[in-house]
Amino acid sequence: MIETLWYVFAYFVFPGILFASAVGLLFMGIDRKITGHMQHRIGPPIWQEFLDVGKLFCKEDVTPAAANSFVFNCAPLLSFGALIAVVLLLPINSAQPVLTSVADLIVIIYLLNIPAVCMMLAGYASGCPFGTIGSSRYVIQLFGYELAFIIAAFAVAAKAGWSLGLSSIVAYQAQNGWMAFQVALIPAAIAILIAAQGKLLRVPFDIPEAESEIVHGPQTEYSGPKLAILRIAYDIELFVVAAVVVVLFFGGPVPHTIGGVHIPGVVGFLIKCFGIVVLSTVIRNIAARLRIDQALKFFWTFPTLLAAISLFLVMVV
Amino acid sequence: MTFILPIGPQHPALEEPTHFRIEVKGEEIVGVDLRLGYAHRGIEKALTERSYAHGFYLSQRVCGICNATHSLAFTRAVESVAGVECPDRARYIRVIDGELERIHSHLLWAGIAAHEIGFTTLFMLLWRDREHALDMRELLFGHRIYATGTYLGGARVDIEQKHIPQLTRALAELEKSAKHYIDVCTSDRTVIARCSGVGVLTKKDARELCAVGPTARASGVDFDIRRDDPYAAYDEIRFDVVTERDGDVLAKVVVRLREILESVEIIRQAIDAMPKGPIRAKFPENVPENEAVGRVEAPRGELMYYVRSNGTNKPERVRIRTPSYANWPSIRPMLVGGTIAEIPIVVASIDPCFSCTDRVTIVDVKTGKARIMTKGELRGLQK
Amino acid sequence: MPRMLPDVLKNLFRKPVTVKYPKQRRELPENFRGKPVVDKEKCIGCGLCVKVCPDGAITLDEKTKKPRIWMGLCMMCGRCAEVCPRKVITMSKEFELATYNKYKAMSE
Amino acid sequence: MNVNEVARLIKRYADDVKIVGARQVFAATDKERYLEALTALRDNDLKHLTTITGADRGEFIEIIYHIHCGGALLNLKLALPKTDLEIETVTDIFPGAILYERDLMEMLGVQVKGHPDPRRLFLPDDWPAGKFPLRKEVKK
Repeated sequence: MIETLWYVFAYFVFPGILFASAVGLLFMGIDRKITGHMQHRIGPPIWQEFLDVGKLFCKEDVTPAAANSFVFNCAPLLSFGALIAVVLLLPINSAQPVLTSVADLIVIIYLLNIPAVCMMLAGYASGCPFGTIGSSRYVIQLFGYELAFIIAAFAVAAKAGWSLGLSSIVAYQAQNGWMAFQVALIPAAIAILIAAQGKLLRVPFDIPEAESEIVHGPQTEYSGPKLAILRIAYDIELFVVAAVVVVLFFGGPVPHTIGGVHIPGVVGFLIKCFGIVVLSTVIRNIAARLRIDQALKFFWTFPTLLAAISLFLVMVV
Repeated sequence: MTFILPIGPQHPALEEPTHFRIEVKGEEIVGVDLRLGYAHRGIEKALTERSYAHGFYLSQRVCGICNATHSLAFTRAVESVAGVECPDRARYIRVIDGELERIHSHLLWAGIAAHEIGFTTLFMLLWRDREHALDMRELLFGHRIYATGTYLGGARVDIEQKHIPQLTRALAELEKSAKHYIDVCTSDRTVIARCSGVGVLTKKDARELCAVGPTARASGVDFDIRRDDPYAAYDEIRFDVVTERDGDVLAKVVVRLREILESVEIIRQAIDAMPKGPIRAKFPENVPENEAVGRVEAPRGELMYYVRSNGTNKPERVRIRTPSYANWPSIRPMLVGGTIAEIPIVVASIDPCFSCTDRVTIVDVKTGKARIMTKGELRGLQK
Repeated sequence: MPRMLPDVLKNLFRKPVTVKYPKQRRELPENFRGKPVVDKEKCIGCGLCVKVCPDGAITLDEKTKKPRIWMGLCMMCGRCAEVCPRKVITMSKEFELATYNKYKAMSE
Repeated sequence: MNVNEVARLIKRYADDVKIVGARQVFAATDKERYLEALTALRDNDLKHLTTITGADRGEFIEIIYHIHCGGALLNLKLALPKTDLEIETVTDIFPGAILYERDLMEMLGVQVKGHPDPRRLFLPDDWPAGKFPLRKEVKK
């Protein structure tokens, strides 16, 4: 009985829905505030995301007539659920994630693709031309960044003694230092950061949601509560992708004791995730949006090559 | 299989309503068809029912951004019809008014272009620097946009000596930021990736399709009314016409930013060489039977007013040909061959000002049926 | 790519140029043309302003022969203030003219 | 080209050539000679047609071709009696005239023969066919 209660608590409160969405919304709020200051303006307050999502929940729930209502309605929920599952698989508090399975790295990579697939389905199901074009661009971009992301992840797994379990990766890093500092894995770290920028649809690669060409891409027809769920899902994805990068490359949740005070692993983990988000914000503010063909060409040459080099170095050396 | 992609009349990329029907094969553009007329207000007809003094204000409202140039063109045509000579000091005030407007119009366009290619930071910073020019217009002429630098027979507001230091400081600020943005746009790899080689207008096309303004100058056509047909005080001011060669969107950005540097230089010379003296000559109530053409270099290109008077205080016929109207035919060679992603930036690259081009009355969006409102009904709505 | 990096990082530590509008306000230059204000006593009822207003926004009150400016039509061009012999109409600094009833927006 | 050269060039094809101000030439021509005049101008590398103005002068409709010639502006006037409003298209000589001729057709009812796509330009689709807004008799 206690076991199930613990899972219910873990799913709904601690690393689950409440914690993840709160942290995600907060990160996005800070990201918007930093973007504001970088553009020499005041920018919205940090809790702006909570206000936006709250407002959207009060709006009327509309499904366009031309849309295929079943797919259109359940796409946001599906992506939200998938992201919460990923949060449970990640070792956030201690080296031991809530749900453990043998090869959870592969499960995570698969689960992280579900929101992308849901967005594509939503775009096609919304029945508006902008949605269709947005989704087709999303498919193309997915092939672009996924390659680099997976190769970099496997390079890390190979380095940590061919184990696909995150807890063993974290344990490996606890002994001999962060993965990012291993000489062989520096190219992979750069590759995964660029791939993360593509996965999160941040500016150099926000082609599926190019507001000046196709309004909001797949999300054009969404409004009210459904859009709120999509927004929360996106913010959680921001936190989750940063968390995956931290777990793979920057040591994951390591409890420290500074000056006698025992700091739980979560705090260190969140700070490192926040660092990745800030880095992504800086990239977002100094680049223009690429065209879809340029983005694909860029993804398949630069980051994939880097990831392949580090994989080769790890395998051979 | 080609399918028609409707862009507009309501679309975030277009700041004003127009409608493109773009024939698309996959992502590649095959055909372009254009439907104007959504913001047409029948101004040419309305101008013939107003006296010159009241018509002056209507000519200011043809375009939301370049209104000093519109009123200057109208004034130039009406003054040559009435045979009125505007005093020297007023000619310099008109130059300052026109050039300040060119600066804020180019910065506004550069910001929109940056937004089209998704570079939000550059958009925000460009519009931050545009405030210097707008503040100066507010300081010198009263309003940020609807300035009173020109009026029939001269200028309405004189430039006091105590504003000059503030003006020179703002000009230095504008010059520094214009230089900085030229350097950014020509060296930032993502901007170059999105702008160079996109929407190319060859010099032959530009000359044949009678393109005007920065759109033509970016393709190497050396055509500028301020030098070819000098008005106000441009004959006493030294400046050179900025041209580029390769005619793509990047060239159009650089041409406009370099023109800002020229404008800053022109204003400095105008301030120094401004003579003392009266700023307005008497404008007669009724104008004798005559016809004349007033041409001015608007921020977007050559702007022409043709005025014919018939002895009364109302013009008999006014023809307005705005620069965007001349640049519309050259959209087709620029767009065909490109991809969907390029449409907004290429359309924005000729800096279209739809309310300039259209002058038709309101389309009733609710019923979708176009209804022509007579002026009486319009007035009724306002009361 | 990082051509804008110095720009962006410098902005982080500079004071933002934007102002929290309703709370703080920008100071307006002195020949700013806001809402025209009519000073009733000095008016001699000559009606010049009615003739010169491009929009026909000014009407003379029947009984008192004093000008009334309807802000629904006025575009604050400042011609009336310029042409008035007794300087009765002056352009104030007020530009926030939002009202619930457009027909009551009279500037007496 | 300065004003006098333009005046001398156009004299062959038009009469009543007068120079107004420092940089403008007004010239009146008729239906037979206006095409050769425009071709001659284009052959002298004057490719920029600023615009085509149409004005309803009561008993006849006056069409003015404004052509930018370097340092001067030539206004070539063409008077058309209201009975036969038929003119030849100039898009083969000045391709930029496409939109101006459509504007002319819909605002004044002048028929331009041989125009590539004579559709409406500004007026809404259900504008009554016979009514031309810039004609004198259309008051409001």
